[in-house]
This record gives sequence, C-alpha cells and structure tokens, in this order.
Amino acid sequence: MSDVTVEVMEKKLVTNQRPTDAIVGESPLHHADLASIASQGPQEGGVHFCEHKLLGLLTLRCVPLPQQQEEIESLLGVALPMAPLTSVTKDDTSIGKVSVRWVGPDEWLIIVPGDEAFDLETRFFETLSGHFSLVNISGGSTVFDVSGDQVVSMLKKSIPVDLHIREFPVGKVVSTIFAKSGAIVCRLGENQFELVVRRSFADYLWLWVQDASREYGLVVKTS
Amino acid sequence: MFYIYCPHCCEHREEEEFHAAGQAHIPRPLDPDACTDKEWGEYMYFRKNPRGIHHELWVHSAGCRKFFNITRDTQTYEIKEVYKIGEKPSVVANAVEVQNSHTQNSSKTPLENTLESQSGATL
Amino acid sequence: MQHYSGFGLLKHSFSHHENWQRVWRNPTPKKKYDVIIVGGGGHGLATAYYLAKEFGVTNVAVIEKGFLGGGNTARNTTIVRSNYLWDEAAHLYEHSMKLWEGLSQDLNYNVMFSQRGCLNLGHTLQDMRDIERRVNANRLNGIDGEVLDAQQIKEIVPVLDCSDSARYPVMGASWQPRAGVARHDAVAWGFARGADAHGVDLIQQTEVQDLIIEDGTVVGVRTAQYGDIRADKVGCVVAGNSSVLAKMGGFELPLESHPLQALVSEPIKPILDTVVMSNHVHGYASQSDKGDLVIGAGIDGYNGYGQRGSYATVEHTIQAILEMFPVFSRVRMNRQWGGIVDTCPDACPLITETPVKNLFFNCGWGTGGFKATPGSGHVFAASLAKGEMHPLAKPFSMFRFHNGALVDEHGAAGVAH
Amino acid sequence: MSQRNRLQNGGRIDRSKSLTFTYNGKLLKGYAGDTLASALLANGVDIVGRSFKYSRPRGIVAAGAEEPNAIMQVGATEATQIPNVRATQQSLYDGLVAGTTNGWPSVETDLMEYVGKIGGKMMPPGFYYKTFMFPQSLWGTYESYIRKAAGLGRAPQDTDPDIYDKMNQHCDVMIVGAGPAGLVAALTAARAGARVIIADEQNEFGGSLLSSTETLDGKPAAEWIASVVQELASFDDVMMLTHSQVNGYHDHNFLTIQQHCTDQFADRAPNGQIAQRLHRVRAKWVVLATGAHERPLVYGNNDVPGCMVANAVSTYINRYGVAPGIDLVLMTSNDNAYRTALDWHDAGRNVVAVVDSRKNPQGTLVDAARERGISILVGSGVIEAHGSKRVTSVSIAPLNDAGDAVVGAIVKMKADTVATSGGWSPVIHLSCHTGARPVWNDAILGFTPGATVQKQLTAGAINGSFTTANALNEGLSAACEALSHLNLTKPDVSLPATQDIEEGEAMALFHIPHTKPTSKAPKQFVDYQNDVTAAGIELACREGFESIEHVKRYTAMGFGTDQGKLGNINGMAIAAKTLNQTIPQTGTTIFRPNYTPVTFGAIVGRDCGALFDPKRYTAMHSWHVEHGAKFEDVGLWKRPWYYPQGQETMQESLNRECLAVRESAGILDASTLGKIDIQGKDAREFLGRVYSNAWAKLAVGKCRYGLMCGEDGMVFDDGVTSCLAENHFLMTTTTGGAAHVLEWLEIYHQTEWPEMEVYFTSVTDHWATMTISGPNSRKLLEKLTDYDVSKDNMAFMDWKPMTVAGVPARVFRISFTGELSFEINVQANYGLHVWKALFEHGKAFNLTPYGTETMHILRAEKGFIIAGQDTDGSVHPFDLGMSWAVSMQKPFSFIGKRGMQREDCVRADRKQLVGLKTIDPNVVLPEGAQGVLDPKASIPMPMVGHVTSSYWSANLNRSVAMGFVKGGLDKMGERVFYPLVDGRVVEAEICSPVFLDPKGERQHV
Repeated sequence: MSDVTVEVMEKKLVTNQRPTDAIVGESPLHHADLASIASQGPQEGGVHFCEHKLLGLLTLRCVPLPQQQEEIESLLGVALPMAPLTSVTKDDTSIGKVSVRWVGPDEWLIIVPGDEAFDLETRFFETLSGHFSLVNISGGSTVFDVSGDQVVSMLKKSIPVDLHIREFPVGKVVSTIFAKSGAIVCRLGENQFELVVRRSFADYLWLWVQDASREYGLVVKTS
Repeated sequence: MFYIYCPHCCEHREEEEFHAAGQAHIPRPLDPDACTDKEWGEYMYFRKNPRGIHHELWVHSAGCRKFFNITRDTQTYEIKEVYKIGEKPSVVANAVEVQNSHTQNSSKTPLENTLESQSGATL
Repeated sequence: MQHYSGFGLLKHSFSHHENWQRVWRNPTPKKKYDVIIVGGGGHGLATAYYLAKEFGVTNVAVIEKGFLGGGNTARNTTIVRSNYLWDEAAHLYEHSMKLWEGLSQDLNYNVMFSQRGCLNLGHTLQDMRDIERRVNANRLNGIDGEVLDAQQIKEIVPVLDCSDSARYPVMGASWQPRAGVARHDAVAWGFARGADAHGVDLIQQTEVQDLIIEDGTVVGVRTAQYGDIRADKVGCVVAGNSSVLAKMGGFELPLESHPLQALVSEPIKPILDTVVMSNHVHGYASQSDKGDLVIGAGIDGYNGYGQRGSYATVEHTIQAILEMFPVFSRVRMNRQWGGIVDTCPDACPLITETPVKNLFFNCGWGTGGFKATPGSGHVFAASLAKGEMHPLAKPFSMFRFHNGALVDEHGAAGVAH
Repeated sequence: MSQRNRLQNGGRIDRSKSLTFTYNGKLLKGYAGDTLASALLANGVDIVGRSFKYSRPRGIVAAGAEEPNAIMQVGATEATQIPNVRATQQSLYDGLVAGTTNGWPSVETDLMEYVGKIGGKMMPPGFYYKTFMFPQSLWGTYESYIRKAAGLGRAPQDTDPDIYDKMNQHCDVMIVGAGPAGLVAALTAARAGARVIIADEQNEFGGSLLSSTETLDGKPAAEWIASVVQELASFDDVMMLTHSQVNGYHDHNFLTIQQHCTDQFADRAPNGQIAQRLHRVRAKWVVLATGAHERPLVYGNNDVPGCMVANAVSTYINRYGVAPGIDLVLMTSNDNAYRTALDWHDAGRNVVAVVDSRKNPQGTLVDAARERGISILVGSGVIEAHGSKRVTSVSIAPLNDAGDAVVGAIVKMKADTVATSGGWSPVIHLSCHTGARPVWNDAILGFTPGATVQKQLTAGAINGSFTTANALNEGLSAACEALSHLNLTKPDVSLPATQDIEEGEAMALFHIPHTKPTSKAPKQFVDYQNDVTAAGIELACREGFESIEHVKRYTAMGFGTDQGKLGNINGMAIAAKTLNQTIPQTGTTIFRPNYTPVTFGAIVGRDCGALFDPKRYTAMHSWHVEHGAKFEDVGLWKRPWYYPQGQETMQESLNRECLAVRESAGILDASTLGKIDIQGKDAREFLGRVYSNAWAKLAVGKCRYGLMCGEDGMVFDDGVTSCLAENHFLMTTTTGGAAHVLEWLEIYHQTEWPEMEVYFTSVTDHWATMTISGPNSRKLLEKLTDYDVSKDNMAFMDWKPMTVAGVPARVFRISFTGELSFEINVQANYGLHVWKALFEHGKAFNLTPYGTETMHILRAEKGFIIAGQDTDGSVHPFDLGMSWAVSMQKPFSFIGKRGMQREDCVRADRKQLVGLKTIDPNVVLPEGAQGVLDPKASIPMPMVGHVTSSYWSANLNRSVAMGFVKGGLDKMGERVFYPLVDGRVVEAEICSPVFLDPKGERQHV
C-alpha cells in the first residue's frame, strides 16, 4: 500500500500509529508543563506525582484457552494474570518493561514502551490463534504515578475501594471510579500507585490530585 | 448504599461503581416479527416489580464492565445472592426463609451448571 | 361539616379550643359499597371527594393500610405546575392547576397553595431549544409560560449563580408564574375531611390483602380486620404499591417502583422566593413557609419499596444545589427521607381500565403525582362514576404500551419532577 | 458581665486559657473547654432565643445534641455566617461571634411576645389550615408575614471561604459513641487486631463519664478514659474521631461521619486547612453505643428560662464548672436524677427541694440526698413554673398514685432553676435509618432498637442498660460478637470496677397534671422549638388525628432541628393517654438521617466549583483557547462553538465560518465523537442487528451511515461505521451518546447473544479527529500527504490509511457538511501537531476553524439530522423521512424493527420531519416554535409539530429550518404557521429538508 505499514491479519487491521521520532507526541498533560513544576515547585510533600508519558497501551479482550495463554505468554514475556484483580510487571523482557493489568474476566491492559506497541500488536495478530481483540489505546490514556507518605490519604478522597494493605496488597489492580471519572489503579508499593486514566479526563484528574494533595503537599516529578 | 459483590471481580464494591439495568431474565423474543403488538409491548414495558424478592440485572460499569444478576429484597434491600449471566437464581420468591439476616454479604457460590443460554437483556 | 374561618378560631379560643369537631369519622366499614378506593393518599382521597361531591356517588369507602396521606403525599417536595410538553399531559395537569386555584375555598381548608412561580433552568443549547418548544406548546395550550434570559432570572432569584464562571452557566429558563407549592399534608386532610362530610367512609390501618374477582370481574376486596368488603367498582390508587395490587388482579403493569429521595435544610430566613429546577444540573429547590429549603433528589436506578435510597444520590443533589446556589454552602441539611415512586416508561401516568372488569388503576405518576392530585382525583372520579374513562384520562390507558401510543415526556426537558 | 455562675473549681475546662467571645454584640469571657452554651450559662445569660409561634423567651435546657432552644447565628464575617448552630455543640474559641436569631428589638425584650400572648390563643395546632383562605388572592400576603416570622438563622450572602472534604473509609468495626460502652468495645476490637473506627460528637472521649462524679477502679473515671484513649492511639488500625457526629446509617453498613476539623476552633479554617471532613464509612460490623438522652417532664410554663433537664445541670456543674443558678428544685420520677441534687448541693448551691412523684423512693442516691439534709417531697410534682424571663418560683402539688391528677394543696417555693427527669430515652436514631422499627420497652419506658438486617450490634444505654457497669459489659460483649463474626480471637480485657449503686423503681410519668384541665392550664411544652404543647396534642387527637404520624404532622412535633430528641416520647405518651391507648399502640417513632444537621458544604466536599463536574478536553483544546473559541457544553466535553474574531457578533462569526467552508476550506475538531473498535468474526452480523440498515455487503475500505433504534423502533443515536478489515470495524457515535451506545452493545452481547464472537473497545479518546471540509480540502490534504487522495483513488465514503504531516493517519472521506470532506484521525498524542500543520499549509486556502454551530448550520442546509436535536426518543426512521436507512429485508429482526411496526407507529398522520422555508426569507424561525395549520384557531390550538433546527444560512442568503409536521411528508408545498411568544406569526412552506445541492454533487467531487 502506501507509506504506512498496514497489515491485514486474521482479517483485522493493524496500523502503525507513531510517526518518526522527529515528531514529538504530546501527552494528555502536556499543557500542564509538569517539567517546570518539577524543577521549580515544592520538593517536599506527602504526595508525589509523575506522568509516565507516551507509553504503549493495548487492550486485550479474550477468554484465553490454555493454548492462547501459552501463546500470549510467549508474546509478552510474562504470563497473563488470570486471577481477578491481579497484575504482573516484568522489567526485563525482550521488549523492555512489560506490565499486564487484569481489567475484567476477558480484558487486560498491557503496558509496554511506546515504540514497542505496534510491533507487539503485529506479533499478536500474527501469532495468537482463536477469538480475541487487541486495540491500541496509547493515545486514549495516560499513566500517572502517585506515591508518598500520604498517597493513601489522597486516594481515600478519590476512590471508594479499600486501600488497606491487607485488602489491597502490592500488585493488586482495580478498575474503579476516581472522583467523577474512572481509573485503573494498581498498587506498585506500599506507598506507590499507578493510575491509568483517560486522556480527556486527564486535566480534571490532575486538578483533582492537586486539590486532594493540598493539605499534604504535592511534589511533581518527571519520569 | 449497596455494597455489591461482583461475581467477576470476586469482591465487594461500592454501589457507585455499578448501574442497575432493570429486571433480569427477560429474554428477547426469538422471533419478534411473530409477536403481536401486545406481546411486544409486554416484552418491552410490563414488569413484575415485586415487593420482596426480585431478580435484577446490574452492570459493573466502572469496574469490569460485566453484567450480572442480583437477587435482592426490594423491601429490606438485602442482597440474597449474586450470579452470573446464564445462571439461575437459587433464592426465589415464596421460598421459605432462605437465609437469616446476617448472611447478606456472604458471597454466593455460583452455580456450576449453566442453565439458560438466554438470560435476557433489559431495555 | 364544621366551617373553618378566622372568626371560628377566635370563637373557639374562648372555649380553649375544646369544642372543635372531628375532621373525619372513624367508621366501621359496611358490607358493600358502590365504589371502593384502595389507597388513602392524596389521589385516592381526592377521587373519593369528587365522586361524592361532583358525581353524587356517596356510598364509597377509602381503604388505607396506614394513615391517610402517609405515602408519597407526605414525602414529596410539594411543587405544583402544569407546564408539560405534550398536549395530553398538559391538558391533564392544567386541569389540575385550575382545581388547585380554588381548592382552599372549595375544601374550606387552607392547603396554602402559593403561586410563587417556577423556573426551569436551561444550561445548554439543547436545554434552551427544549424550553422554547415547551413554552410555545404551553402557550398554545392556554398554559402560562415565558422564556427568560439569565438577567431576568437573576432578578427573580438573586442568590442563583448566573455567572459565566459556573460549570454549566445558566442560559435561560422557562417561567410559569402560576406554578408554586402547597402544603402537602393539608391537601390529604382537606380532601379527607371533605369526602367524610359527603358520607365517604375512610377506613384507616386496614390493608387490602386480596382483590375478590369473580368471572373476570372484581366484586370487592379482602381485608384482615373486616373480612370481605364488596363493591361494584374498585379503584386502586396506591402509587408505589400498584404492582403488588395488580398481581392480586393477575396482571402486570408497565411500572417500576423506585426510591425517590428528598431533603430539607434547617429553617433559615426567607432567601428563595420561587421554585427553581434544573434538569441539567439535576437539582431543584424551594423554600417552605417554615424556612426549610426543600430539595428533591434524583430517582435511584433500582426497584425499591424501602422508602429510602442511596446516599450518593443525595450527595449528587446537594452538589447540584451548591453549584446553583453557592451561598448555601454553610447551611445545613436537617433531614432526608424517601418515597416509593411508581414510574412509567414514558414518564406519564396510568389512569386506566384493566384486564379485570370494574377494576381501575390510577398510578404511575412518577415524580409528577403531587401536582396532579386534584386533577387526577377528578378525572378518575368521573371515570369511576360513569364507568367510562374521562376524555382527559383516555390517553393514559395502560394499553398504550401495547399499541405504542406513548406520551413521551422524557423527550421534553423540565418534566423530571 | 462576669462569669457569675462559674464555680470556683472543678470541671474539665482549662482555666489558664481565657477566651473572649461576642454574644449579641457584648464581649464575654469563657475558658478553653467550654461550649458556647456553658460559657453563656457561666455568664448568667438566661434568654437565648424566642419561640417560633408565641415568641416566648427561651433558655438553655440541655447540654448536647438534644438542645432545642439555644440555636445561634455564628460567624464573625458575612462570608462565615452559620445559621442555627446549637450552642451546646459549639466549642468556644477566642473571637467567636454568636447571636440569637429571633426577637425584636432584642431577644430580651421582644415585642412579638405581646402578639404571641394575645394572638397565641388563636393559634392552636393547625390553625393556619382553618383560616387565611379568603380571599385566595391575599394568601401571598399572609404568607409573606408567616415566612418572615419563621426561619431561625440566615444564610450568608457571600461565598463560603472554607474548604470541606470527603474521605472513604473501610473498617472491621465502626463504633458510634465513645462512652464507657464504646470505649470498651473499641479497646476489645483493637486488641484483637481489628480495624476500628470510633467516633464521638464530643470534643473528647468519655461520653457520660465526663459529666459524672463516678469512679472506676476507685479512681476518677477520667483516669480510666485517659488510659483507654492512650492505648487506642497506639494501634495503627484504630481511627479515633472526636468532634465527629455519625449522622447517617445507610444500607449495607454504610455510615457518614461529619468531622469538625477546624470550625470548632476558628471562625474560618486557617490557611488551606479543611474545615470539616465527611467520612464515608463502609463497616463490616457496627456497634452503636450512642447512649441516651434524658427526658424532661412536661408541666406548666416549663419553658421559662431556668427550666432544664436534670442531667444537663449535672453536666454543666461537673464538666464545665458552671452552676446555672442558685436555688434548685429538682423534679423526678426516678432515682438517677438525684445525682443532680447531690451535684448542686456539693457545688455549694441551695437545693430547695427534690420533688419526687413516687410515694416511697428508696435507693443509694435517695439516701445520699437525705444524708445531705436535702428536703424531699414525695408523691408530688411541680405543676407550674413562674417567672417571665427566668424562673422565680414553682408551684408544687401532691399527685395521685397514677400521677395524672393533683390531689392536694399547692405549695409555692422560690427557685430560679427547675431540673426535671422523666427517665432516659435511648438514642436509637441511627438504628432506624435503614428501616428498622424500634420497639417499646416497658421496663425502661423507652424505645430500643428493633430487628435489623444490618450487621449491627448495640451496647449500653441505647439498649436501656443505663448503669456504667452494664455499659462496660455490653461494650465488651458486642465487641466479642463482632470479633467472632470476623474470625478474630477475643483478647483479654478486664473491665474496671464500678461503684455499686442500687436504684429504686422508676415511675412512668411524662406529663404532670395541673389543677386546671390541660386545655386551660398554663402552656405545657412538649416540643420547644415548634411550640407544641400538651394541649395541642390533645386537641389534635380530639380532632381525629389519631395516628402518631398525624399528630406529629398536625402539630409539627419533632420537625425542628432537634428532631424531637427531647419531646417525641412525651408527645407520644400524651397522645396515647388522650386516645386511651398504650404507647406502642399509638405508634412508634422513626428517625431519618441526619442525626444532627450536616453542613451542605461538607456533604459536597470537593465536588464543587471547578471540580463540580469534569471538563473533558480534546488534544487540540489549548489551540482553541488560544484562538478565542467560545465553547459549548456537550455532555462533559467542552467543544468549540464558534471562533469570534475582533468585534464580530456571533452571527457574523457564523456567516464567515459558513462561507469559508463552502467557498474554500474549514476545519472542525470532531474528536469528541464516540468511537468504538469492533473486532471478531461476528462483528458484521452484530452491526446488522443493532443498526436499522444493512451491513452484510460493506466492503473493506468503505464507510456507511447507520441509525440505531431502541426495541421500540425510536432512533436514539446515529453515526458512521467503517469496515477496517473483514472482521474489524470502527463505529462512531454522537458525542453525547458514546457511553450509552457502548453499554447498549455490551448488554446485548453479554445477555442476549453471548455466543457471538465480537469485542467492543472504546477508542474515543485514542483518536484525535479533525475534519477538513470545503472545495479546497483535497488540495490542502495533498500538501500534507504523499498519498493519492484523488477522486479516483479515494471516492466518497472510502477510508484510507496514509501519513498526514508525518503522522500515520486514518482518513475517512465522509461529509456532514455536504462538501468535499476528509476526516483525519491520528493518535491523539499527535493531534495538535497535525492540526497545526494543517494551518501552516492552510493559509493559502483561508483555512478557517469552525465550531459546532457552523457545523449545525452547514448540515441543516443539507437536511442532515442531529440525533438529540431533531429526534427526541419518540420518532422512528420513517418519521425522519429516512426509510433509506432501514432494511426490512434483513434476515435477523434488527433492534427496532418490531417496535416501529406497532399500530401507533404506522399511523399516516404521525409527526414527520420536513424542511421549512419561511415565506419571508429573512425571518429565522425560533427553534422550538410550534406549528399550527390555522393561526386563528382558539386556544388550545391544535399543534402539528415543532421546529427542531433553524438557522440563518449565509450561503443561501435566507433562513433554513427543519421541523416536525403531522403527516408532513405528504404535505410538500403546503403552509404552516408559527405563532410566536412576541405575537408574531411566521408562515412557512413545507419543503424537502435538503436546501442545498440536493443531488449531492459537492461532496462527490
């Protein structure tokens, strides 16, 4: 075809969506200029905030049969977390850091380096058998990393799920409401959480996090 | 404010994550064109609306986005059981006192066998 | 019936108010009536009153499982208006409005109908289109209505945030000057007193356990205390419990009963002189004569007979109220409560014959019940008296859900409450 | 005024911290640890308010949440005004400004009192139902006077400077109340490792122990409290909340707690701090240890300042070091209240007499009173208090055995304070909130919690277990029960030793008889705040209001801000007696949330102002802002509405934008349209079921418009769906309908057709969508891509992948303007880059950004509908004249097919969408105008349908409109009239809705 890689595999379309590195993408919080806040804003506070920009985000829909599970594991370098509300993260797969979040009984969110999304998509459609869907949503969501001594307090203002470490251990992931939007929330450490949020709500959530963190102090970091 | 056990997420979540989608088990007629106006109207609009045990369809809209069924007492708001689409309720109206009052949040064991392929959407 | 007046109060003050008559009797039911009304709420009592007074049917009993006016009549936000979109609904509610306008005098009971006007706010272009559409329809139907801009609204309600900085700035509103509020309990009591005076038996604390049906015709009702009470016709006016009664009749209704909540603030000095409603922001408020801000919340999505709803629904409502009235932030919420509203798929009532002969239902008023009380009672009484549905009631047959002739007020903004 | 009622020592106040506050303009002093009420009493303030109906002077009667009279306006500035603050619950702070809410010219001397005295006789309960009826027109006037007289405090006029917050909490055991029962329960649960929240409305834990002189383990109770509090604080999983009212108990053990964070210490929250925080608690188990309120007795003039509840007097003495008077008469029907006489005596004040309704009181406390030489009048009652602004004396009379008649001579005694006790009412409020009905308990003469489906336990006085020993025991056992349900091991907890106090039997007494019948006796108040009297309740019963709910509603009993905490039981008892029934026969008393009033701001938390609702932005939003766009709210989205330049009016902007599109090129940010990725081998079949038209033959690379209907056949959404690959489609929806459509697809897939192999994923946010439209749009696109976008290679309704401005894109040749158009979709992270690049190359074509309004005009010129504007849920595709978008031949009976064939849906005279051409081309019909065929018809006029879309078309130099007309599709060329609000009647001709380029040539170039 033309100058874009287009492959029709399994009678589905895969297109590369990233331009060359000459064109720099703008994450949903681009306008907030977090880098300036990080360098000029407060350096101490109970809540730390960082946007992991321009990652590769893929939604996998599937009710995987054993064979599919194996195929997916070899594609991702990690096994699909089959138990509800679980996740896996592996820093050193062949394509770098890969995270998989359970979203629903037939839905996972896969997070990979931004420039790996298309290749991975392509390999999925080439390799994976049976019924499934894989959708690139890298432009539609962004990843917040929130941490700090008071991060749990901040989150208790924002989401209704129980965040006690016994109920919400490291590695647990939930899809839930976040203020008046939604988020996929994964606990990365006792005081560190990953929030995957939708692009159009990102500014609202950024405002919300600033507001909810005000009494604890907010430190913005760059990734 | 309900605390609802999602049979897919396998834990209780706040009502705010869910949407009620009306009466459960209303299968779409297999041949709509063969229905009379009356039959079609009853499919669309006429409801049991019981005071007491009720089977209803909910969706975990802010969570796993799955629809599932709840058996709930519409008077006490007690949730008697939660079961997946395609499964049948074990608690039904007019049955003798099935559960005592303090077992509301004990998660229902889903029935093993799939009983109905047509569980029914609600409009 | 003892006549009420200021002079009467003065006279009775000399006898320390020891000689006031009972407002209604407490009769033992007869074996048979011409008409039994099941449900002693506002609509049922109004039906009985008009049956006896206007249509000469006085051998009537109202059977109420609790106390008179104890259902949604006791739990609503008391708004009265008639600015409905579709002709059928508009005519019915305007019929009611006209009865409201002389009701205190007609009943010799002050129902405190206060025509302080009602604003339905518009916050989006589509809201404004809907408002124009509705007001135009109202005017051509003979119902008062105007479209106001934000400046005019600000003059009527100075505490309303009409600024551009609001999340959903107020673009305009429809304004029905004749709309207002009334004292809800007084409506039930006034109708009850009037019905009683015309010979209607008001039977309280008596639950109808079954309908007695012979050959497809209803012939009476069954109660625990008084056994079977027979009647030529039975009219069920039981709002949220209609489906329960319908089941006794062997049929289903196009109805669902949902929790609907309301709340009041503590009483404060006069600050809100009219009724303000916003469908877009999802809140509405008025101020009672006692000073409470009376606020209506949204309907919960699930079926419920518990007379309570979800806290989140109340939260959203108060958010909306503060969005509209930021200065209420330091005012405090005193009490909240819930009712059971019977909602139809098209947001219009059922005033209807049923599959059972001589059995009639009047229900499905959703959030519109209180304002319709006199009109609903009047047309239902006419229908029961003549055995044929009143022309204003005809469009509201339950059978419209078979042929598709819905009166869909959902499409028209400003109908939700 | 000095603190003349302040005792020399004692109390839990900090005498080293003197505080100054303002009351009705006067500066007064108090101490840290005082409440506003205790400080007022210390300063000898008698009158704190005027009653609602009769304007009678009122004083403080209680010491807690049950106080009905001391309702204050608090606030030092306009913005910080708080209406209706209960002085007994407001901590004193330095600089507090408080005032009374009623009384003119002052609360001390209120002229309305005279009106009340004279007119009051004409104001029995419900008097307003009996008058003000004639003439109807005057009701508004009467009403304005009533409104002015009512209403207690006032709302501020300025914006609230305070911040409120909400927090979600989860715990194993939520303990409500930190009295002896609650503290033991908390300690037990905490030691077992449970996650505990314990909340109390007071400024410190301890509950009833704070007000009494009781000892635990032989030491002052305060020491035991301190040790428990200290231990609780050492657990990570225990949350201790003081100044925190649990106000609502909702289904499935959800509770709300209003925590006062700073507003008990300051007029406004110090910089950035939270004034109040509302905790939304989900508890596995709840222990209600809410205690009890003492019931006052009802007697003549029992509202004169100086009449108080017995325990409140003790509380002021023991906790605040304030004796609110000199000469006390205590009236009681039980032993417990003797403590007040002892406390008063021990404070060095004069106990005039204890008046006991019982013939032969016996018990430890009675003996103690006798030992102190306190005079006890048995078998008697205080039948009336005397005095106007303060009690000066009381009339005491012997009563019969039943306590319902005076049977001897009246003795008058001098006193300035009357304390009464009729026993205790358990605080069952929270237990009622989820629908449980309380049950009457004859043994304690009160209601206790009824059976519930909640996971709720109760301990202490709420159960009628009034002694400290019982409270401690029940606290322990409630905690143990909760622990066993939670599978936690019961820890070792040893309870402190309590004093052994034997109490004699109490007498059931509520209403003290007078020598005159109730109707003629001096007013005997039951509900102070609403001026409900015993005579009023009797009258209500006589008039036929026999259900307690009727009595309450008719008299307004229990409807005040105290919600009848003091009065309800007395009122029920009086009603029961009048009706010759028992109290349980008369009914029960149900409480609703809130237990005490909750600040609206606290309920709202941060969901207000800028955070009231999210604002959704597209990737190009910053550009729109920079270029002066006005925005339209569509759902949560902020969409550019139009882009005014210079001093343009809106219409001028629209004219410019419209002309630019048709003459050269315009660009629209269409990113907000809903987009759903659909994959699977059954995707195509699924589309055929949910859309009204056919999808079987849509080829890869092609796009098609579809209508989506409900089962009733009515249109609810529309959009273009493209075939990306044989098993892969991209659906677009309306902006507002996106979420609903996705859920619609899911519900059918999950519940009706789970066997179909298809998945739906929202990609709305993923793609930035920009539509370039106009005759030069191809030329513009050609500058940014190497791809062949010629007509031959890319026909109308084709989509192609290509690179635009260096970014991989999917470009759809679809048109909503009727012009040659390309809808460019790129991953949103690159949206702004491509958008800017288009403008860089667009100068040559006068590329003009246009907003939603211009889009609406351009599509209206073409007769394209907008779902939601030209549809309202009551029209099917045929009504819209869109039979071309319905395929009745499809094998599967698609959603909507059956519905649109119902009897009423096939009527010929249904309202149908048509074009409307005003006879005067310069007149733009208002949207929403209603059409009639005969403008001279009388009202009500038969209407034939309304105008749905109407605009000035700069391109056509005339107005264009669409609207519904009954049977309109068969009425082409006929006239319709639109009578407008301003009196004009606009005449229009029914025409095709396609005003421009009916053959569609412009979009096919």
